[in-house]
Formats: sequence, structure tokens, C-alpha cells
Amino acid sequence: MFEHVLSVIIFLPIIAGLLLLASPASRVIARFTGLAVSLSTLVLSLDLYMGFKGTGLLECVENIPWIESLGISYGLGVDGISLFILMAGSVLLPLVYFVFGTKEKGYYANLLIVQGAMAGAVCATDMVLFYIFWEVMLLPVFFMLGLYGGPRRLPATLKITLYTIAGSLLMLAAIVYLGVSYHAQFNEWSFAMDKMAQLNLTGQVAAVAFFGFMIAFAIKIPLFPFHTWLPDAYTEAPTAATFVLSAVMAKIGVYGVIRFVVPVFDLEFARFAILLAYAGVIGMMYCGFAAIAQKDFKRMLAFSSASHMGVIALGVFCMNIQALTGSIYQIVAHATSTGVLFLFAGILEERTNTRTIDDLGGIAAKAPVFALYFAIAMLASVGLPGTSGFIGEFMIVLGAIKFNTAIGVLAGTTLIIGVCYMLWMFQRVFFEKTSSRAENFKELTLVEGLVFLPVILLIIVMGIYPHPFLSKITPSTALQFAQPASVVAQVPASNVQYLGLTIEQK
Amino acid sequence: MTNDLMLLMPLIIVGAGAILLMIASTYDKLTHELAAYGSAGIFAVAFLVQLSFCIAGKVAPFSEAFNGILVASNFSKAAGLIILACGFFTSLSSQAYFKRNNFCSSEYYSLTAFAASGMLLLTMAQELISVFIALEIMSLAIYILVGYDRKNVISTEAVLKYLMLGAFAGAFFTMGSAFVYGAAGSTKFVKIGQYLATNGMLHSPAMIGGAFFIMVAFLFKAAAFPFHAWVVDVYDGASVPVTGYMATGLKTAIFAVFANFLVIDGALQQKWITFLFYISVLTMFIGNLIAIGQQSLKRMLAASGIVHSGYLLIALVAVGTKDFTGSVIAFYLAAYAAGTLGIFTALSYLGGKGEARKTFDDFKGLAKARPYSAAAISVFLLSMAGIPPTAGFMGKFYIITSAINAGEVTLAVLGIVSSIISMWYYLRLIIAMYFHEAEEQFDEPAESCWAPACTFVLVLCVFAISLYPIAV
Amino acid sequence: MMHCYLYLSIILFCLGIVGVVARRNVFTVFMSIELMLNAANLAFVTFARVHESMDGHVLAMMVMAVAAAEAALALAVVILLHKHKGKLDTNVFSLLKG
Amino acid sequence: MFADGLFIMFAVLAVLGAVGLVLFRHPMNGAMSFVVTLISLAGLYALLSAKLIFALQLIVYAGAIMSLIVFIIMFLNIQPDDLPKEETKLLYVLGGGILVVPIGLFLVKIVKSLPEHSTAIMGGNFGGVKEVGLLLFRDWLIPFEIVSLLLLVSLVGAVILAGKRGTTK
Amino acid sequence: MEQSVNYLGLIPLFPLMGAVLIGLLHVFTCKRTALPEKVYGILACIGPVLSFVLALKVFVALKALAPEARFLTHKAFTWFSVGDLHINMGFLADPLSCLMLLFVTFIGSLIHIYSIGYMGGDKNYGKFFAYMNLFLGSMLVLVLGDGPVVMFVGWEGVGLCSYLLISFYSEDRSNVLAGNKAFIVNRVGDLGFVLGMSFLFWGIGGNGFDYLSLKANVQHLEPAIALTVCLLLFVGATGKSAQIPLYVWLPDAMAGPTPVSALIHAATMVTAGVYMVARFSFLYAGVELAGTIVAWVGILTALLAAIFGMFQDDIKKVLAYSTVSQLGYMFAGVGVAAYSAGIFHVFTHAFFKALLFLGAGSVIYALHHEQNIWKMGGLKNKMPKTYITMVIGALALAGCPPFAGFFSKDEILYSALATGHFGIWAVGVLVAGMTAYYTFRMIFVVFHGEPRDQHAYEHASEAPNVMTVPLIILAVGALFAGFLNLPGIFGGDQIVSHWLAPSLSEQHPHGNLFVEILAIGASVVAFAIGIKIAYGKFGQGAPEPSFSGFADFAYHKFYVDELYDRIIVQPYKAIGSSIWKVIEPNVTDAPVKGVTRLYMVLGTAFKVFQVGYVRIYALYMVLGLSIMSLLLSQSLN
Repeated sequence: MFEHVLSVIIFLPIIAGLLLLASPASRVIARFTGLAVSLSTLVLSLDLYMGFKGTGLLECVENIPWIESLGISYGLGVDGISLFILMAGSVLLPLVYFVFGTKEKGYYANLLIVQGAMAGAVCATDMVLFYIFWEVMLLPVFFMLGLYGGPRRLPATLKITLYTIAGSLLMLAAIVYLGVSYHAQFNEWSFAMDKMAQLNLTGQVAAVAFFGFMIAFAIKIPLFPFHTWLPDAYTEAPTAATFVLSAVMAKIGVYGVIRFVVPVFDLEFARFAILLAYAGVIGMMYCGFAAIAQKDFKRMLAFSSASHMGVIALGVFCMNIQALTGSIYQIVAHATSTGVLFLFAGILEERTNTRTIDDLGGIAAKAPVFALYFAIAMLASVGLPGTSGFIGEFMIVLGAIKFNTAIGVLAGTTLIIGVCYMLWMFQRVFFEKTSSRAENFKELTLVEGLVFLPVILLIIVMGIYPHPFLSKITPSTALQFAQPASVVAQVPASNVQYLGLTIEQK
Repeated sequence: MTNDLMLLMPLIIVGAGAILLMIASTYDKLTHELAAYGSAGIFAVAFLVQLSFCIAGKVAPFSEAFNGILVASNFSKAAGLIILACGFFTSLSSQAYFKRNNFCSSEYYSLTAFAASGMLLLTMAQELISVFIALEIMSLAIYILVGYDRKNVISTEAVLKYLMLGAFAGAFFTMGSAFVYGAAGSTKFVKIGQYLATNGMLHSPAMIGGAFFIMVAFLFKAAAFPFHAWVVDVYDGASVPVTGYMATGLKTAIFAVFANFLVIDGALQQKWITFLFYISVLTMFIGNLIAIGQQSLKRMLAASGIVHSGYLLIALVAVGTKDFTGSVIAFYLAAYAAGTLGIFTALSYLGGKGEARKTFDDFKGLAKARPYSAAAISVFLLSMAGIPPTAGFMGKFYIITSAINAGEVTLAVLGIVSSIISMWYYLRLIIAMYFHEAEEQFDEPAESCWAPACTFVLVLCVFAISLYPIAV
Repeated sequence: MMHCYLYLSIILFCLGIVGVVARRNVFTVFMSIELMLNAANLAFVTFARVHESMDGHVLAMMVMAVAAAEAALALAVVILLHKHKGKLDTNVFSLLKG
Repeated sequence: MFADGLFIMFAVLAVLGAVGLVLFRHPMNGAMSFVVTLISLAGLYALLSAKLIFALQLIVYAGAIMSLIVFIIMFLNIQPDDLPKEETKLLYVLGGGILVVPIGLFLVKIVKSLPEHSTAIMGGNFGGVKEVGLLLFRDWLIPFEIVSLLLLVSLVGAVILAGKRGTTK
Repeated sequence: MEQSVNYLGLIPLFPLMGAVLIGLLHVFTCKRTALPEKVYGILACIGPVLSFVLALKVFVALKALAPEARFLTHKAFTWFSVGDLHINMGFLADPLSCLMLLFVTFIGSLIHIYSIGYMGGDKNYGKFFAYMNLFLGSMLVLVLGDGPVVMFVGWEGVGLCSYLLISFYSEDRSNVLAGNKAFIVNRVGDLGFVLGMSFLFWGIGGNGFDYLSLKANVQHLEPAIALTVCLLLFVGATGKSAQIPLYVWLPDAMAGPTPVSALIHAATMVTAGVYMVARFSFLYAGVELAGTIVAWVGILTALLAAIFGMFQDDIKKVLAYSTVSQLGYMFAGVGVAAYSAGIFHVFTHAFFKALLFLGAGSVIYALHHEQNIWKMGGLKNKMPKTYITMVIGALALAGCPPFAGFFSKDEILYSALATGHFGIWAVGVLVAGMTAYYTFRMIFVVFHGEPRDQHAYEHASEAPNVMTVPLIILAVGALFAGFLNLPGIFGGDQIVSHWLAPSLSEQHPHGNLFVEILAIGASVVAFAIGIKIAYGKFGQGAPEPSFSGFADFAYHKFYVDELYDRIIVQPYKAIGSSIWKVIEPNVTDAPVKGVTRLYMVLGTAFKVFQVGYVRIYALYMVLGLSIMSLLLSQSLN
């Protein structure tokens, strides 16, 4: 691990992507460049991960002043929260180059750019820098969706782009508001994230700024009712983009909530947490219900992803360490499981030329390894113990019970809702009689099988032996609750003692 | 006096160059391409001189020249830099443009330089009637450039509209100046400031009325609501490089002088904050609404220019009169100029013969045929839309920061909302270029290499400017 | 007495505005603008008298010069318009709209 | 008293001329009526002791500029058919008049707030050629110089727009 | 007090490793040349047998300890630890889990052996054994887990295996649907489990969330929470152990291969709920209301299932309902705080129900997968070993003294009576009679009388030894297992109850002799009446009856499945599709669409103002100016 490892992780893919775009490289070269770059990023990230001490504070800090008059700097750093999102991206993205081998140059180049931008967004410690990466990571998605998406891609592209940009611009106002408030209170300009927690924000404007942040993140997550861009975008996007969106990008929304909203707007957050938690729970149920009605497996996975994101977001809103840690763990678990499921969906689509569930059937008999992998990812997605999905989900439900009984109980229904549509889909696609379209379904190739193996193993290892991962997360999450002791005290006292008959808290 | 002359050096270079070009153009040997290089050279030299002043910092800020009528502040120098750069790129893009359009003559370039000298004067003028004359030099030159294509009725219509309304607004300016003169006894900014400092704004209705009429003229030139209606038609009617020049250089000059005028005295600016607040909000939103429905690219860009004027008005509202540096305004202008000029430069070589490609649909599939140009245009559009990491984003960021810092949170939020609204029509062109199949091949021969080179340089500028730190 | 001069100036100015807004004849419109400039000049000269400084006279001269320059250009445009359409109606020139 | 009488006469003439400009259908009539206004204004300048401006108004404005305009009107040989048929002219004039009232009232309000001041003819050299000239070349050199630039531009413009030269070299 | 032994972890690990190994072998060979079945068979049996051996070792080790110190623990690793929540991947062997361990590994091993024969020729032979091993591993995790969370791992793991094995013949949609149903219904229960755990954690879990710590802290738990936790955990138990209202999945689960029904859906997994209640006896003991609810739910389930069982015509369904019914007994037992009685019934039930299922399996095997009892008949001659062992099983199930079922069932009924739950006892006795009736109805119809399907009858033959030997071993168990807990009245000293005592928080009722005799007498009479009626109706062979009235209603299982479909499944789907088709476009997305439309409308509307007439533009300017002037003149003075 060297000094500027984070910068390299961020800019190596971006620069490589831009160079690819500018060069007349062929598809093959593009693919192998992408692969090489993402693998080297992976190596660097692993190096970073190994060297990560888990102190809870920012590590690998880089800080270069940029706009000194406003206290804006090029600041990077990772802690236990951001590390795992970074790692999820680094680990998962190389898969795409293996799975999709015949795409155009721009496809791979955009993937590289989005990878770098996402890494930048999670590593940035300066709000302005964060915002820049936050916006930049949308652009490759915009191009991928528009260029390589399905037949109805244009409305979907516009919807996701405008929706998310609208949200993020509101966030920009909120970011500036924070910086200015910092200037007003401490007579010094700064946009550094860690300094914002010292702010003492009250009043109407603070609430507005709070929602400025919240809406931006809610759209990205997507939190009910800001999810409506998701089904179209996830369905129409090329699989790699859907994969990126669901596996990593959505998580950066949650990350934002943890990074900005929780420490900075402690009072507002405590006030509105119940509302947001309901949004999370309702979103989970709403999308879960909607998933059962889907005929298109990609759209079904899209709703499933949104449903899970509702739970993950809920974990953040519950304001206790178990739920928060559970959320972060679930972020990684969901990234691996749903991400892999989307990739599998892509494989299914490529090999059968259909996305309709009814057209498929009996694939388990044709491709047992594929079915096995799929089943493991699916089981992780429904939160089966022994897979990565359980730990996080359990901790979130546990924390939610403490936060508010009604929400906890509703959150628990994810156990049932998730399994309904997943099993239904699995039954129709993998079991039953082999359909004509699946007749010639090819098993995963050896390379594919080997490439997915680490991720599948990761799913299982993370379920069976999560301690090493958690021990890097918990110091940071503990810090989240250690800092504003006053806020934790203000959190409505646990009403578990009263058998949780209170549904609404004041 | 030598010092004073040094201050005016860029202006002198441009003015003298304009006259030289004018004279030289009577010789038939001077092809208009040579004239283009000539004017580009003049702008380049002036730019470098100006830059050397900026960097060397030998001349103290607020140095007065000629009896206090002209002042060279850091702000005016920065604005001058932008104007000169605009002139440079306009010259070169015109050169490419006239490969496809044959109504050029060498005077065109001298008029470009004349307009630039008017703009430079405008940034420095600190006296109302000088402002008026400078304004008219700039405007007259631009009128002529707008109507340069005499065979084209569209172009003539544009110049009619522009000239008529411009002169109309100019009349208001003179009336306003008369009242200010009546109240303060002088038209020099310094004297007006002294008068305001002793008497206060509120006790002088003549000052209020005069300043109001003067601002009307500025708002007209800046295309603020409700004086915006001309801008769409005139941009549409003018040839592409001229439109780019109008949208950037002219706007820079106008906002420079507007800011200079507003910061005469704190009281003056305070008086108009509410007024400018509503004007800027309306300007942003009306501009957006006009832009949404446009099919023609130039008209859309014109309407978006209205919106950008709205943003700049936010900056004017938020600007502090104490220690006025104008850095936010200058930065935004530079960012906006880079993006807009970039698009117009690209359009000037992509527009086809007689500007055949006008609408969004005409650019469908450009990315396949001309990937680099399409990428450059996308960068410019993103910059105008304010998406990081472009200069446009940083400009918007500074404006919002200064607005919130000045306590104008509502205005900042409305600016953001308008920015959201504007997103669609910028993306629309990108979508047309990238996500649609090409209907034609975009392969015209005999293209100048200068304009594409300029486009490339401007792309670099868009990114480079965003990295340049300023103080709010 | 100063007020009377200024009132006259205002009346002329307003009449100029009306001329611009109400008339479609290009010549009339341009002359209305000239009228407005003259109204401003009258105000300048009046104020010069009031302040007993001749700056106002200089300013009025400048305005005249500008008016002359504008008039020259305006007439050139009128000729151009006439060449195109043979009409002096401003409403004829409305190809650019929407 | 005499001066007041003159003022009233000139003022009435100026307004009448302006009204004529706005209302006459044919631009020639309008131009003639405008000349009346310009000459009346010249008279008013004289009453305001602006000798040089009085002269310039007559020579430059009423003389040069108006001759130019009249010349062009004649040059274009405008037939009544070429003139726009402005059936709704009066309506527009009325509407414009109503719209203008707030502006006018605003200006009137401003003027009312200014202290009244005598405009009696000033003795001495106030407004004389020499005095104004000295001022022009001493204090107002820069505007004076740049006006030359302006005129140059307008010259070039007139040539380009109205000229007959070939367009491309 | 506790002793750490590291081989505890190996017990579940062996079958799990076996599962992984077999699974991989299967996956990588099934598309090419399949491995010989023997390889799988042997590999599959290694794990269970090794586990059984280790279980014996555990038993011996425990036995060596003083009764109140019989705890062996093993902490494999810290599973997760966040804030107060410390969960170890830890295992606990105490008398309760040891008992479960022993019979689970024992019966599991037997059924594995049996399956070698039963599954012969199936193309997914390897997959089957992988699942079976996986199941056994999970079940052992469930049993050995040292805290609720680890138990939950096994709990869900067995659920998964149950799902996989029910839908084993996955080409047939109805099988997969049955699997889905099992998994989803189980998940409903699991929700209760998870919520119960959560409440328990926030109640007293801060100082350690394993049984021993919980037990030590249980007095700090507020009664209201304790009740909530008990009920929620019981919801979990109803799911896994097929009690009202979540019993519906178990009959459908018979779609799986018969050894699966024997192992999972009769002997082991379905009793997990009872085990859990016993595990949490320290909790239930403190909350009488919860116990009563558990007992009543149990006994009503027993009654309901017995009613259904009387009218079934599928041999496996009869057994399935009898399983539900017996599970009801077990819950009645643990509900009235007779935990050891409940667990003992689990133990005996495992033997005779596994025996019955395996017997049924060999009948089905012999008749080429015919399951309808009305197509059987007279098989006692063809399949004597099966017949005899099944009769033993049936007698045990029906509660005939001195078979295993008699003692364990009687223990429960006696406890109910002794603790004053007269109603439960009465229903229990009634159900005992019904049990005897439907069990022997099945026996008589299948084995006695004339063969109804002559063709099938002729091809039927006794199963191979690999299948009959386990039958015989189980029959021995069904015969003698009851004596392990012989009550005092018969001169025994309740070895099992005493063995279990350290693990359970139960107080033995001080019953008197009269109550004891009453209980035994009633049971015996009920058994006798039941078997008499059955013999009267079916003893000599009988035609397939047609049902009407109540019988028809019961034959259709009171239309409960249809009801659930109507009030849960269909509304669920309707909600799903209405969200997607109605709410999403018209409500949730409506603001977005509305804004877009407004945007475009305004955009076109504003083009109108760009009329193109310069005069109008000037008019705009003047209009704006006059408005501004108006405002400004207001502000002057």
C-alpha cells in the first residue's frame, strides 16, 4: 500500500476509459484493456484492504488543497464504511469483462469510467469532490443505457438521468449550504465532510437542506416513492449497467446517507428517521409485491433489488449500531448476490434471447453449475443463513425492532416477500419441463465458472465467517454513534419494553 | 500618462488592428482567410499582453486612466481576457464557417475587432456616456455582423429586430443617464458614488429612476426578462460564429459593466436587490420555458443564453460591494464562454452549407460519423448544463455559494431548480447525437483544420477552467 | 421653470415610446427612437443649465453623434429591407419566430 | 415673461410635431413633422443658454440627419402601396399610450421631487463654443476619441449593408 | 461448569462436507458419464455414520459428568459481534441436544442406507444424497447450536433442504409448487422466530445471546416481553412443525421421495419446533399463558389432522396427517410444561413414524410409485417383512401398549390431566382413538383383503435388504423405545426424563395413582375402540368409499387450502399486479409523469409568445417597464 493508492484506484480506470474512448481500439483490445485495468484495480484494492487497520477513522488519507479560499481540497480517505463499497466495486466489476465479451469499445470504456467515478465518490472526503464524482458516475450510465440499452431505452435513459440529476442538484444546494454555515459558525471556509459534524444546524433551512440531501440519496437508492425510474432503467439498461447500478451505485446512495445526513443533520435525522424508515419499509413491501407481478425476469430482479435497498436504507434510519452495521454488511452482500443475479440474468438473456419468465424452464437440468450458482446467489438474496444475505438482514431487523416495533415487524416481512417471487421465478426458469428456448441452453464455460466461483464462495464465506469483515466495519459504525452522544440520547427510548404497542413515535 | 497608455494597450492593439484590417481590406490581395488569421493574430497578441498584465501584476488594481473615465481593475482585466479569447476563437471559427458560406469579405474581421474594442472599453468605462458610446460601438459592430449576409432575408430581419430594439433600449439609457446627471451633477461613477455616499439613495428619486433606466438597457443587452424576446430571433438569424460571439463576448462585456455600475455604491446595489431577484428568477424560468420547445439548435442556445443571464443576475444580486473582485462573475462568464463558444465553433464547421443543419434532428447520429466532434459538443453541453467536472459546474457552484453566503438561499434554490429544468434540452442534443442512427454522413470536404483545433482547445479550457481556484 | 422643460422632455420621450410600440412603418419607428434621444438631450441640456456646468452640453453632443451613427446604420438597414421585400412594414419581417 | 412665452410656443410645437410623427401615415409627413420638433427643440436649447447645442441641433440634427432620412425616403420612392396598412394604428397608439402612462408618471414623480430651479438665460460664455470645446478636449477626450471609432464602425456598416460590392473575394 | 470439546463442531461438519463433496461430484459429472451409484451411496453414508459415532462419544462424555454439569460446549469462532450483539458459532451438547443428536444421527443413517435402495436408478441420485447430507448437517446445527441464532441457521437450512427435496422431481410443476409452499409457509414461521429472537435480544440478550446466558438472565425479562417472545417463537414452531395455522405445507410435502418424508417430514425436521420450545423451556416455564396457548394449538392441530387423516386415500397423506397430529400431541406436551414428555414423544415418534414412512415407501416402491390405498390390498402375503414392521409401527402410532407410542403419548395425556388441563386431555384421548382408527384403516386397506389392482399386485414383491434391514431396526426401536422412559407405575424410573432434567425447566406434576390409571385406561380404551371400528369397516377389505356431508368436507380438508388460496395467495398476487399495473403508473409515477407533461406543455405554450413581430417585442419591453415603473413609483415615498 503506497501513499496515493486511492488516487490510483480512482483515476486509473477513468483515464484508461477516456483513452479507450479517444483511441481507435478494437473491441478485443478494449475488452482486454478493461479487464487488465479492472484487475489491477482489484489488486490495488486488495492491497488496500489488507493494509486497512480498522481503526474506525479515515485511513490512506490524501489531502491536497484545491480552492483554498473556500477550503475545498482534493481529499480522499477510506474508513470501514466506504472501504466495503469500494471493495464491492473492485471485486465485482472485473466479472463483467469476462461475462460480456463481444460488446463495443464504448461499453468497456464507460464501465471503466463508472468504476473510477464510483470509487471516487466513496473515497472523497470533501463534499465538493464527492459531488463531482457523484455526478460523474451518472454519465457513463447515461451513455451505456442510451447506446446499448433495450428497445425502449430512450425514455428510460431520460428518466433516470433527469431524475437523478434533479436530486443531486438539490444536494448541491445543500452542500453549499453546509459549507456556508460552517463559514458562518467557525469563520473559516471548509467543505470537509468530517468537519461538518461540528455544525449546529437548526431551523427551517436546515430541514430543507436535510431534505436536499435526503432526496438526492433517496433517488439514488432508490427509496420509495422515488423509485419509479428504476424498473425501466434496470430493465432497459444493458446488463453491465444494470449490474453497476444495482450492485454498487445504489449503495453509494446509502453511503451518502451515512456520511452526510446522519452525522451532520443529527437533529433533523432523529426527527424524520421514523418517516424515512417507513419509506424504507413501504418501499421494501411495495417493490416486493410488484416483483411478483413481473413477467420479465430482469424487471423482477430490478424490483427485487429495490425491495432490498429499502431494507438496507431502513438499517441506516434505525439509528443503532446493529442496524447500521447490518446495513453496511448487507450492502456488500446485496452487491454480490444481486449483482451476480443480474449478471446471470444477462447470461440467460444472451443465451436464450428472451427475458420473459414464461418462455423459460428446466434450465437446471441443462446447466447444473449455472443453476447451482444461481441458486446460491438467490438464496443469499433471500437472506438464508449461511449466506451473506442473512447477517445483514438479521441485524437490520434486530435493530429495527429496537427502533420501532411496528417497523421492525414490517421489516421482517422481507423474509417472506423476498422468498415468494424468487422461488416463483426460480421454479419457472430452472425447474419444470425444459422449454423450447432453453433446449439448447449452454452450461457456463469453464472460464465463466471459474470467474464466478470466487464471488459465489465469497457469498458463502461472508455468511459463515463474517467476523473478519465486520471487525473492519464496526469501529467506524461505532464511531458514528460515539460522536454525537447527545443525539443517541435523544433518540426515542426503545419501546420494546412496552411490548412495542406504540406505532408512531413523537 | 504612459502608465495609462500601458493599461489601454490591449484596447489599443485591438482598435488599431481593427482599423488596419479595415484599411487593408480595400486591397484585393487580402483574402478573407488572411484577414481571419490577421484578426486572430491581433486578438492573440492583445490577449497575451493582457495576460502579461494580469500575471505580472505591475499595474495596481483600480488604476485610473483618462480623468477617471476608464479604470482597469482586476475584474475588467479578467473580463478583457475573456473577450479577447472570444474574439480569437470567433475569428478562427468564422474562417471555417466561410468555407461553406460565401458572403464573407475582409471587413468582417475588422468589425469583429471593432466590436471587441467596444467590449473592452465597456469593461473599463467608468462614466455613463462613455459606457453608452462603448455600448454603441460594440452594438453597431455586432448589428453589422448580424446582418452581414445581405442576400439573406433572415439575416436582415435579425438585424432589423436587433437594431430597432437595441436603439430603443439605448434611448432609455440616455434618458437614465440624463436623470443621473441631473441628480448627481456628473456622469462619472466616482462622482455618483460620492453623491450617493453623502445623500443616500432613497432621498434621490432621480437617481433611482436614472439607475433604473440605465439598468433597463443593460438588462436588454443581457437578454433578461422582460427584455429577452429579441434574443432568440436575432441569434437564429445571425450566422453561427457571430451568434457565438454575441453570446459570449457581448455578454461578458455587458455583465462586466453591469457589475461595475452596481458596485458604485452599496446603497445602489441594495436598492436593486429585490428587483434583480425577481428579474433573475423570471429570466431563468422564462428562458427555460422558451428553450424547451425549440427545435432549432441556435434558438435553443439563445434561450439557454437567457437562462445563463439569469444565473449571472444571481451573482449580481449576491455580489458584495466591499472589496468587489467580480471573480465569481468572471469565472462564470469564462466557463460559459468556453462552453458556448465551443458549441458555436463546432457548429460553424458542422453546420453545413448555408447552415443546412439547424435542428436537433439534423445532428442525429453525429457520434458515429464524427465521434470527436460529438464528444466535444457533449462536453460543452454538459458544461452549460453544469455537470461536473466541467467549468460550468464550478461556475454554478461559485454562484450558488456566493448567493447562499449572501443569504439569498431562496434564489440559490430557484437557480438550482432552473438548472434542473434546463437539463433536458441540453441532454436532448446529446441524445440525438449519440442514441439515434445517422441519417447522413456529415462528410463535407475542404474543411478548415482551425475550427476543430479550436474546439479541442476549448474542450481543454472547459476542464482547465474548472480547476482554476478563485475566491468568492 | 426647470420642471416644465423636464415635463416636456418626458412627454416627448413617452410619445417616442408610443411611436415605437404602435407603428409598423420602419421610418416612423426609427424617427420615434430619435425623438426619444432628443427628449433625453433636452433633459441633459436642462440639467446642464441647472447645474450650471457644461458637461451636459458635451453629453448631449455625444448623444447626437451616437444618434447620427445609429441613423446611418438604420437607414442602411432600411435600404436592405426595401431591397428584400419592397415593403417598410416591420410585420412583414417575421420569419423568425416560435 | 418673453422667455416663458417662447418656451410655451416651442413646447407646443415640439409636442405637436412629435404627435404628428407618431400619427402621420406617410413617413415623409412624419419626417417633416419631426423636423418641426427638432427645430423647436433647438429653440428650447437656446432658451437654456446652450448656444453650441442650439447650433448643432439645427445643423446636425435638423440639417444633416433629417436630410439624410428624407433623402432615403425619397430614394426608396415609397408608394402608398408599399406602406403598411395599419388599420389598427389608433388602437395601438391608444394601447401604447396607456402603457406609457405609468412610465411617464414615474418620471413626472421623479421630476417633482427635484427642487425647482430657474432657467433664466445665463450670461457670460456659458455654453459657448470655446468653453464647451475646452471641456471636450480636456475632460472628455476619451469619449470624444471613441466616438470617432463609433462613427468609423457605422461608416463601415453602412457601406457593407447598403453597398453594392461583390460579396466574396 | 461447562466443558469445551472440539469434536462437537465436527458432528454437523461431516454431513455438510459430505454434501459439498457429493454435490460437486454430481454437478461436475451429471452432464457426462455419471458416477456409479455405489460411490454416492457409500460417500453419503459416511457422514451420518461418523456423526452418529461422535454422538455416541458425546453421550458417553456427558454420561460421565454429574447430572447438573452435563454441558459440553465448543466455540468454533466468533460469528458476528456488533455492539452488544455477540454471536458465536458455538455448539452446545447437553442432555436434551444429546438425545436429539442420537436419534437424528441414528435414524438419519438408517434412512440414508434405505435410500441407497429406494433411489436406485434415479438420474439425480447424487443430488439426492447431497441434499440429504446437507439436511442432516443443518439439522445437527439446529440441534447443537448454542444459541437461538445458530439454531436459526440450522432451522433455515433444514427448511431449504426440505424445499429442495420436496421439489426433487422438479419436472413436475406440482412438486415444485409444493416445495415453494413449504418454503414460504416456513418462512412465515421464520419471521416469527426472527422477531422473537430480536425481542429476546433487546430484552436480555446484551449479556450473551446463547442459551446458557439467556437462562441465567431470564429473570430480568419483563413478563410482557417474555410472553411476546414465547408466542413469536411458537409462530416459528408452528411453521416448522406444521401446526395450525401453518400446517398446510406438510401434506403437500409428500411430493418428495419417500425417504425424505420419513426423515425430514416425520422423524426430524418437523419436530424441530417441539425441540425449540423445549430448548426455551426456561422461558416458557415462566409464562403460563404461552404454554397454554401452545398446548391448545397443539391439541387442536392434533384433532384437525386426525379428522383429515381419517379420510385420506393417499398412503403418504394419511401418514402426513398422522405426523401433524402427533406433532400436535408433542406441542400439547410441551405446552403443559411436560417438556420431557414432549421430547420423549419426539423420540419415539421418530422411530415409528420413520418406520411407517419407510414401510409405505417400500410398498410404493413395490407398486411402482402407486400411492392410492384404494389401489392396494392384500399385500401382507407379498411383503411380509414390510407388513410386520408396519404393523409394529402402526401399533406404536396408535398407542397400543407396550409399544413405544403408548408410553410417550400416555405421558403427555397424563401430564395434561395432572396439570389440570382437562380439556386438552379429553381431546387428546379422542384423538388417540381416531389415530388408532385411521392407522389401522390404512393397514387393513393396504395389506388385508383382496388386491384391488390385480396387475400391480402381481408385480409387487418384497423390497431389497438394503431397505428392509432399516425397517427391521426401526421396528425394534418402535417396539422397545418406550421402555426407556417407563413410568413408575410400570416399575420403570423414567430414564429419559431424568436424563433430560438438567436441560429442561420442568417440574414434574405430583399426580396420584388414580389420575395415572385414569389416563392409561382412557388411552387404552380409546385405542381399542378405534381399532375395533377400523377392523369392522375395513378388516375384511372394503371398496373405495364415496364421501358425503361432513366426510366429504373432511375429505377436502375443510377446504382450508382453497381458503388460504382465496384470502392470502390470490390477494397477494392481486396486490402485486395492481401495484405494477395500476398504482405504479397512476399513483407513484404520476407526479413524475405529470411534471413531465406540464414541462412539455409549458415549453410549447411559451413558444407562442415569440411571435416574431418586432413591435410586439417592444411592447413586451414597454409592458415590463410600465409594470416596473408602477412598482417603483409605489416605492418612491
